[in-house]
Amino acid sequence: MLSRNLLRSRVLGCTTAQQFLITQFRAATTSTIRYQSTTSTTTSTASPGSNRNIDTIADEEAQAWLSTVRELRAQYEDAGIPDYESSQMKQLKTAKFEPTDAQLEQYALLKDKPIPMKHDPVVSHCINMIMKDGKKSKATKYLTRALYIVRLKTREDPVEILKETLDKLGPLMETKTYKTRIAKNLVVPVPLTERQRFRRAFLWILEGSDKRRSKDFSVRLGEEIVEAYNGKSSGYEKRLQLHKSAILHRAYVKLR
Amino acid sequence: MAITINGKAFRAKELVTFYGLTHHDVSKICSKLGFYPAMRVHQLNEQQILGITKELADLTIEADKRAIIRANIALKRSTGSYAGMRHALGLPVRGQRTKTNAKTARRLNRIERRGFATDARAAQGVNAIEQLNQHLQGGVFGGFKNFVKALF
Amino acid sequence: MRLTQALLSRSVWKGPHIVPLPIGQALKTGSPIRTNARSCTILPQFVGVKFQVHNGKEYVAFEVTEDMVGSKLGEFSPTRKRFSYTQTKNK
Amino acid sequence: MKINEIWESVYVNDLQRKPSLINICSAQHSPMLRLNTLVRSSTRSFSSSVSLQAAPNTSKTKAIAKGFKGSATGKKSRKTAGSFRFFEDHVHYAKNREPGFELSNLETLNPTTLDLNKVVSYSEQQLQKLIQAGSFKKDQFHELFKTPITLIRDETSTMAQFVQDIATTPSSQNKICLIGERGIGKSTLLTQAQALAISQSNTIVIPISHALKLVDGSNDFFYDSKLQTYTQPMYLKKLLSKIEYINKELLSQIQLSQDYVIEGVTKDKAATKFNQKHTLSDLVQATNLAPRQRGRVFQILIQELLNQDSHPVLVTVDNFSAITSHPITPYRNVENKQLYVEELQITKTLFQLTSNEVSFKKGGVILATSSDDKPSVTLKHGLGLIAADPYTKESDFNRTLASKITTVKPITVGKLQKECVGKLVEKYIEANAFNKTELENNNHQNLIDQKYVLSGNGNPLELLKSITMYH
Repeated sequence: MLSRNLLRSRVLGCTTAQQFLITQFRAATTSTIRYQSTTSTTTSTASPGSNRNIDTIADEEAQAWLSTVRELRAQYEDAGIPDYESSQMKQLKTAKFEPTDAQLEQYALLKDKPIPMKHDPVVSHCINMIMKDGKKSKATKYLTRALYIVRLKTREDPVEILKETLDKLGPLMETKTYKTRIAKNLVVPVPLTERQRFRRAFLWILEGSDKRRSKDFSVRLGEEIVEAYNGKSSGYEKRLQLHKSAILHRAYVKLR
Repeated sequence: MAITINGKAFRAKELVTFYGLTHHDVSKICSKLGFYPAMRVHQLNEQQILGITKELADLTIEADKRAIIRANIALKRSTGSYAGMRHALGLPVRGQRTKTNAKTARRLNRIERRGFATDARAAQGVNAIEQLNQHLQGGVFGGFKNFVKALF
Repeated sequence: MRLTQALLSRSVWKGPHIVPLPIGQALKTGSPIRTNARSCTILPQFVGVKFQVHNGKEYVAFEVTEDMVGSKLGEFSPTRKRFSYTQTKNK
Repeated sequence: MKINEIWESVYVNDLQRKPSLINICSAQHSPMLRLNTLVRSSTRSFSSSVSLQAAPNTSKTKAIAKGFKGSATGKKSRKTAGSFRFFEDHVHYAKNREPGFELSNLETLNPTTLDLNKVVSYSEQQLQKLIQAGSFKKDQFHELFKTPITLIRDETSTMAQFVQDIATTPSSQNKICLIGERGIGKSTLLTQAQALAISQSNTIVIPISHALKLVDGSNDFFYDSKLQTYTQPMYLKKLLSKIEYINKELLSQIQLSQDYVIEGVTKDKAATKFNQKHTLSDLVQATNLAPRQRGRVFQILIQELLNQDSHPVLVTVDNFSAITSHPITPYRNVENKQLYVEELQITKTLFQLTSNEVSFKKGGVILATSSDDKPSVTLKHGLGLIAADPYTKESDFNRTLASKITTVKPITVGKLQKECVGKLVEKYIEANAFNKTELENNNHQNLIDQKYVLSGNGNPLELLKSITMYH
């Protein structure tokens, strides 16, 4: 009863220190501390309505709360701001990774081995040629499905077949036009690297696949690869054209 | 029906839609005649087509619907209201901007409003049922009926 | 008129927008009602009454007919004039 | 007849099963070829009341099938070449591939010798019936082999035990539902159960291979006022023909318990009478019945099977989750209200079985879920896997349906052991399904370890994808 009177007198007195305690008290009793609350707790404690709340709380409970609050305050004042320059903190900052023996052993074992490639280089080249707008996984799906169709049609390793087809279809020479400043342009046959040959061949295959009937690109592509493997693609004519024109201009070949 | 096309049962862009026929109307007709959702136009028999024409006969579509809309606009004009005036001027009725755009209003808003014609004959006021029959017996329908795809 | 248009524009529970106007008097005397209340809904009682409704500049006069019931007074008093180009300013 | 001609005629004749053609196929070509014939035939055919009344098929049907753009005058112009199918269908179609590899020394699936972790094939008899039942699905990579292979795993023995149980106990005690992640082998286990039941030689199998087809509005329907339900003649035609094909001998052993009169649909078609001298086989095979009477035939069939106790009956439903996920179907009644699944005859019968409203004197029900369907609380709560949340939306949780499957026992299909993966990998190597580089760069154990990881620690579908779809 005494404490309650004490509280009441404090509330009515409304000194700043007392107000703080009461504020803490109220915040704790509502179990949520509203730091950001716009309805300020100090004003509500000062209002006469708040006395009713305090009346309903038992004496011991109020004492317990008050003492805890005092303790917490004292603790906070003693401890101050945490010291980030302490030795423990420094240790954490400067800690270095020390590999174990087993890890070192494994490292030695795998040191000289290259990281395995995700796809065969030719396959990934083809994937990149199919790719539009950077959608690589979609392009990959198209090609793998097409290769599955090739597998079913030939019952052999489709990657091998793809390589063989590209090799068969890819042109050996290409003609390039150089501008001479005199009347005539110079058409020079140039040999192609393997990658260049594969690129031209695969683009022809893509072109041919567009003329097929299925709405599913992977089906069109798969069928076209099989056709090209069997020597029926329209790309062979284009290859022949390139070769013919190269032979026609063979006089201009730069041998050095 | 169906022929409407955007409706559930038969989907065929090229076929006629009837002026004033809503998706809900189509759904109701299909349900009433017991068509299943994935049914296709070429599966309809003579009897079912008759059923559709009968249902359509009870609805206000095409010329009737157009007449109603024209009457409404004429009424607004005759009372001298703002909406009627805007129709007469060929300008938007409901407060849209006129500095730019307003193309739809310029095309459509007039006292004798045409309404969207489904095809030339519809614009000439050919009776809806006649039109349906024409489509079902050869003509446009014959050409397309095999290419009508199921909804799924 | 499509019913929905009148209904959709305003909550049904509110009822029509009613502005106190001297209808009875106007009906008796036949004198026009001069008002600025453009948003007043035309009620069946208004039929036959002459109104002069403000359009921002002047009062436009019209007589309410049966077809007008349900629309607003302002609908019959246009606020804008069609732009017409004139060669000289002095015309 | 050349193969191509057979294909065309099968396809063009509205994909209907023609016994003569089937015989030609089975006599001359591999079982996989037949598989495709029959799978094609399990697609929708316009053979119902509706299509019978519809305009006769002209040669234009052929034009569609072959992808021609025909005009009304019949002039055809071919613009493009090649298959017109999508990937899954293209791969599934025998014309588009060379015959698969035949694995040597494979034993057949036999209930008496079920060695764990062993790859087996189906016997000739099982295969024919399973193909007809539509048990082999499109995305199961069966096209790698000449005939489908399957792995005996832990759950197979559960299935074998189940098939044994149905021979003695009523179906109200034997109801299971296979659940598990995508590609884990639920449908395959269902197929194994069917195969085991078929080899039991007196079990009648009623296979519903794509439950989605029942509720997605792809089949015709009408209200049968005698049966008080909506029946689906087109679907029933396929289902009855499947039942007839799989259980031909068994059905002819069961005589009708009473007389039935099935009315003709029109005046000129007289009513068909069945008496006690007739067997169920006569009923199912009756060709002179109108399509509108199929609902009645199905009802009599189920009724007779419920009454008899000489033959156990196994009902299998694949993609059962389609039904629980779509309890409100796109079908609409005359008032334009959507139909509830229990208003449809076949689904109604299914739920009567699962809720113990009716029960075969000997028999069982196997349901298999599909991970393609929208996940619904209905199924999981019905099987007692999750507690009901009162705030679940009506569209996700149908309490009535859930209460009808509470007595069904869920069986979770788990991932494969590494050992099983090893066994499968061996078979795929044998079938030349691997890339050469992959085989050259890895030793045997290494390969198995890799594939085990890539398959998500033992998911069969992922395993197959990691082998065939990875270059």
